[in-house]
Amino acid sequence: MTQIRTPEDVAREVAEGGLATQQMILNVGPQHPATHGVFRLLATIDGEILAEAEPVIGYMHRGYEKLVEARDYRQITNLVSRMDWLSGFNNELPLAMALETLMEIEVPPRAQWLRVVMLEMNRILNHLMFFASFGAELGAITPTFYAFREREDIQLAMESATGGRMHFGFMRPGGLKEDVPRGFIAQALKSVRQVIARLDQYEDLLVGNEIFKQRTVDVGVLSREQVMSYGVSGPIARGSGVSDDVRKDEPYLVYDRFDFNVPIGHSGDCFDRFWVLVHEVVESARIVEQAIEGLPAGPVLGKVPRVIQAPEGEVYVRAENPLGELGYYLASDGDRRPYRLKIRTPSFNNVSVLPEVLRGTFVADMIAILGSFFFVLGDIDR
Amino acid sequence: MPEFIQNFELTAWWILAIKLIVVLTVVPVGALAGGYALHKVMAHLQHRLGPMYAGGFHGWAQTLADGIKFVLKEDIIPEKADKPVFKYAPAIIFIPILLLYLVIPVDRRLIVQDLDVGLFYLLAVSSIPAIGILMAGWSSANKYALIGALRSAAQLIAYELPIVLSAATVAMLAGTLSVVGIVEAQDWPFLFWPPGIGLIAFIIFFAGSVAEMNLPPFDMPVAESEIITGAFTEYSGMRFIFGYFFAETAHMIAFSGLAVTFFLGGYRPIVPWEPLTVIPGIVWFMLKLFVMVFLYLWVRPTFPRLREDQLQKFAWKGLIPGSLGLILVAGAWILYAPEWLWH
Amino acid sequence: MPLSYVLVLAALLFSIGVYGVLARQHAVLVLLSIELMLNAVNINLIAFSAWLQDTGVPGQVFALFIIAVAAAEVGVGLALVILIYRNRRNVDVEGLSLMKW
Amino acid sequence: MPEGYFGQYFTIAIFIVAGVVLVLGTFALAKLLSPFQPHTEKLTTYESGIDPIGTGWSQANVRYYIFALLFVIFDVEAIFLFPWAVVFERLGTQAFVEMVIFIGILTLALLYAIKKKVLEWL
Amino acid sequence: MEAAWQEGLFFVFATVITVSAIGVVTARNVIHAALFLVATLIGAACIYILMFAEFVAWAQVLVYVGAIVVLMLFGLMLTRAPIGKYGEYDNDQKGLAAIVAAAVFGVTAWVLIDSFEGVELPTDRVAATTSKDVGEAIFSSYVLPFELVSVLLLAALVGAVVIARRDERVTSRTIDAARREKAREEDV
Repeated sequence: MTQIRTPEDVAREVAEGGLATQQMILNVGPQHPATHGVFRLLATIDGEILAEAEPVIGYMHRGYEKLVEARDYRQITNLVSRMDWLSGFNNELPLAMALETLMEIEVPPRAQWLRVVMLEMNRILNHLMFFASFGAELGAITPTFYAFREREDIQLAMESATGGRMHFGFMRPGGLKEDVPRGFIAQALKSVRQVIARLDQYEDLLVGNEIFKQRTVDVGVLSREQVMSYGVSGPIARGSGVSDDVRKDEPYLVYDRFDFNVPIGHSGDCFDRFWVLVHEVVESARIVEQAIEGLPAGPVLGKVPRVIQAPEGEVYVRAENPLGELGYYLASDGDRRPYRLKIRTPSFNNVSVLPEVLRGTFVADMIAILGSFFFVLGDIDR
Repeated sequence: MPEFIQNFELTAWWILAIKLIVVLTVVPVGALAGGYALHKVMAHLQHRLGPMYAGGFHGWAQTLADGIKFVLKEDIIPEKADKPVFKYAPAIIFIPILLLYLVIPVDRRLIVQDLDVGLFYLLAVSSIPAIGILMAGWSSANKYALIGALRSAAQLIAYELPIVLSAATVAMLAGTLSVVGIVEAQDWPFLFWPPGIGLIAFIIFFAGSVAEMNLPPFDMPVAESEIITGAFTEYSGMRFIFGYFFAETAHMIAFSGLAVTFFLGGYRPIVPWEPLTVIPGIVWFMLKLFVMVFLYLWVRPTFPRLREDQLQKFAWKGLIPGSLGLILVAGAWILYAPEWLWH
Repeated sequence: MPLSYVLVLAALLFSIGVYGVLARQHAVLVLLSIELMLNAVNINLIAFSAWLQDTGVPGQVFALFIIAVAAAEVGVGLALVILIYRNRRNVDVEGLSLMKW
Repeated sequence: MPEGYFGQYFTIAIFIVAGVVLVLGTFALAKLLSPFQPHTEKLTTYESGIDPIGTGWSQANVRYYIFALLFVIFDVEAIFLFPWAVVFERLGTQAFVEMVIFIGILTLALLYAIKKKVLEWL
Repeated sequence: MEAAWQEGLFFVFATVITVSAIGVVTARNVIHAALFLVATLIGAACIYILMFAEFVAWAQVLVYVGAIVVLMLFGLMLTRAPIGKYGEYDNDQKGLAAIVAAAVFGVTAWVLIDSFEGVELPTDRVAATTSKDVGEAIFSSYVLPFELVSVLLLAALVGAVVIARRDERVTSRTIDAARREKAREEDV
């Protein structure tokens, strides 16, 4: 792996004449429209071509793994919800699952099914967001508004149940905070069916657009080997033809009861990554439909002690976050707080492969590649 | 009636003054209206409403309010910038665009100045903003601005050629470079006769002008997701408005007017029927102008942008050889097509 | 207006160009000065064309040809400058003594 | 006010002056109305919120030069194309053949550039 | 009346041309020099319009200002302009050059004034030379030079492409040259 140079190193190299071919050092980010936050690429460009690009991260580091050591588990649930701000519910789940494993709590079936509904709706929200931003980065502004139109309906449904629009805080070890209100089912069903019905529009607007294809096909190819060696996961890995989905490989909750496909790309270019993303939206919508149809009755919270206090022991739980595999390694010494909580976030690994993909591409391609590497800054820096 | 109105004589000086007032009002107001149309058309194409509050009725005063805001903005000139060049680059971009309006005939007699070399004048004047953009990008001493300026200038020159060559086709068909002469020489159905030639020239002109104005899919000089605002990254306040927003919308309206004049029969009625010829030419011109402006606005939210090399490839391997071929085809048609096909 | 006014202007422009060619070190600036000289020639041609208007417009046609020649000259000249810059990292015409190198 | 040929250009000159006055007047108006509070931070060069490395006046890419050169060549063609466009109908086949040769030779230039791949980027 | 107009305007443009031409040869910044050249060229175009050559004037704007200057600016951005904002671009023979230039000016001006004494330019023309006149002159009398122009342009392009094309060997040699130069600087 290439060593990350600090700006001072680069400045020294320039001063020493190491870059005598007149390459230019360009900072893309931390305050740049295409980097979704404070992500920085230290790009060495020659005219319009990127000789090298080093991601520089850490501008948003908040020290989650340390913060959680001073908080009890209920607080942590709300804290990790803010880690990847686009998929709060998905972040809360593995933590609850870890606690349930350690404390041996039985989760009632209704809670499990409702969790799936929420998780997949959250996944749709997340994917639509990247659909919007990818279009915007390639200069197509209209997809943004289409995607936000759909997001709004789904968000309204989720808000009616949880009271939150981004950070739901609805998950509890042992189930959910409370049952969904009347009307939620109908609203959720309507919003996801709408997404399925309108997918044709998206296909027409972007996926089928000739200019879009020219900008993305064979651009930023990520090979299977790179996926494997960098631990890339999620839609990016699947775009490269790596069939890797925790929901299928190691079904948790009740994912084994649903009929859904995992879309797989084959060439690993920006187009395939995007194609996988768009098609996952449909699959998630199908899961939501099935889960709502088969929703059992009953309580939504299992038998949970008044004070959540994990017994001594350790557990690693992983789940399929919208962006890839999210894992929590929880070590407990029997206290109300975790002794150590190691978080394996998908975006961190996914971004680490960027220098390999970006080398020798156009500046314009760099933006397409950044857009197709679906990452959330909070998720990288934690 | 007051005496001074009765005694008013329309001397050449008065005509000039009126022309001056009209153009100097039409260009900024047109740019503001174009900006408003841009907001609204784009919003409705994207299932939105667009501005709704400023001024009350459908947010009609939105761009005006924006303009006032920009007048009140601080004019920041970066410390490292080359100050004189930085300051006046927007003027070099905007004034040539203003000059484009002078030779567009709104009606048979309503033209600021008909020139014998009107078409040539238009092309010459519209080639000047490239220098202004290079000035803006270079003087900012900013990497994004420099990349943007180089992209922009390379794009302007690459797409200037298709426009020039398709305009040459128009000049051949009309047999004159005078703009009024070109309108008069067009026969119904303007765009579609001689078959193919007019239409292809129009398409080439349209594609070229979309690129000249930096509209998507050719907007990489100002691609905000790549290089912020390109050459205008460091600009703020009024200089930004003149170099970028005003220039863009004024350019769009001017090129719409040129397209109407060159290809769509200008101020002449769309069909030469008796009742339609009564309607004044200015009405026809404005109608056609609105159609053209809408076309430009329609392109904008529809496409993603191309890449720099794809753009150059499209110009040099597609549009330019195509328009060169078109010139030869048009020449052969004019010289050798049988007489009865012509009229 | 006397013809000699225009001719003197052209002569002045030409000699400014001569000064530039002799006094400048930067190769592109030398090219710019050559442009000044070519323009002086063009002004002369146009002036004579205006004077001898009864004999047609050869002066103007020649001016167009000069513009074309200037374009070619600048194109090749700048290409040379770029090549020299690439190989030597500067474009001082003073240092151009490749044969002696 | 002059008439005829000079009158035409007098009008255009007036409009150039008016354009300059319009632009500079607006700049002056903006200067009157807008605040002026310079600050070192505000006057730094923007580079995504990081202090720029090296200078902003960096070297351009040589490809742009070839594009500009091609443009110059075809622009020169254009100045001969327009006089031709207005007279070739009267001069007939002879002028047409002349232009066919001219365009043909310049197309060779374009073909050469395409063949030498100077229009490609990578 | 007309003549006075013409003469007055001529002096205005002549001043613009002279001042900006001096700017071209004295500017301390290469881009500024190129921009001064733009002013000179536009001033010259105005003179052409004054001399009834409107077609040539606009051709000057189209080709010189719109294309050649852009090419020059690209060329400058490819070479020294980026590295330093201001630099010393004059050599040490400035004084000598000024003397030579003054001598050239003195001799030519004297010869010109002497030979064209009393020749008045016409000022009463109703119309300028039209594009038709120019076209007929080129395509009936000057066909050969016209075709040669295309050959010249072709040759220029071929030459420029051969010279300026990106070539890996040149690039690596460039690095070597830079190293050599650096070493030379260190020796000094």
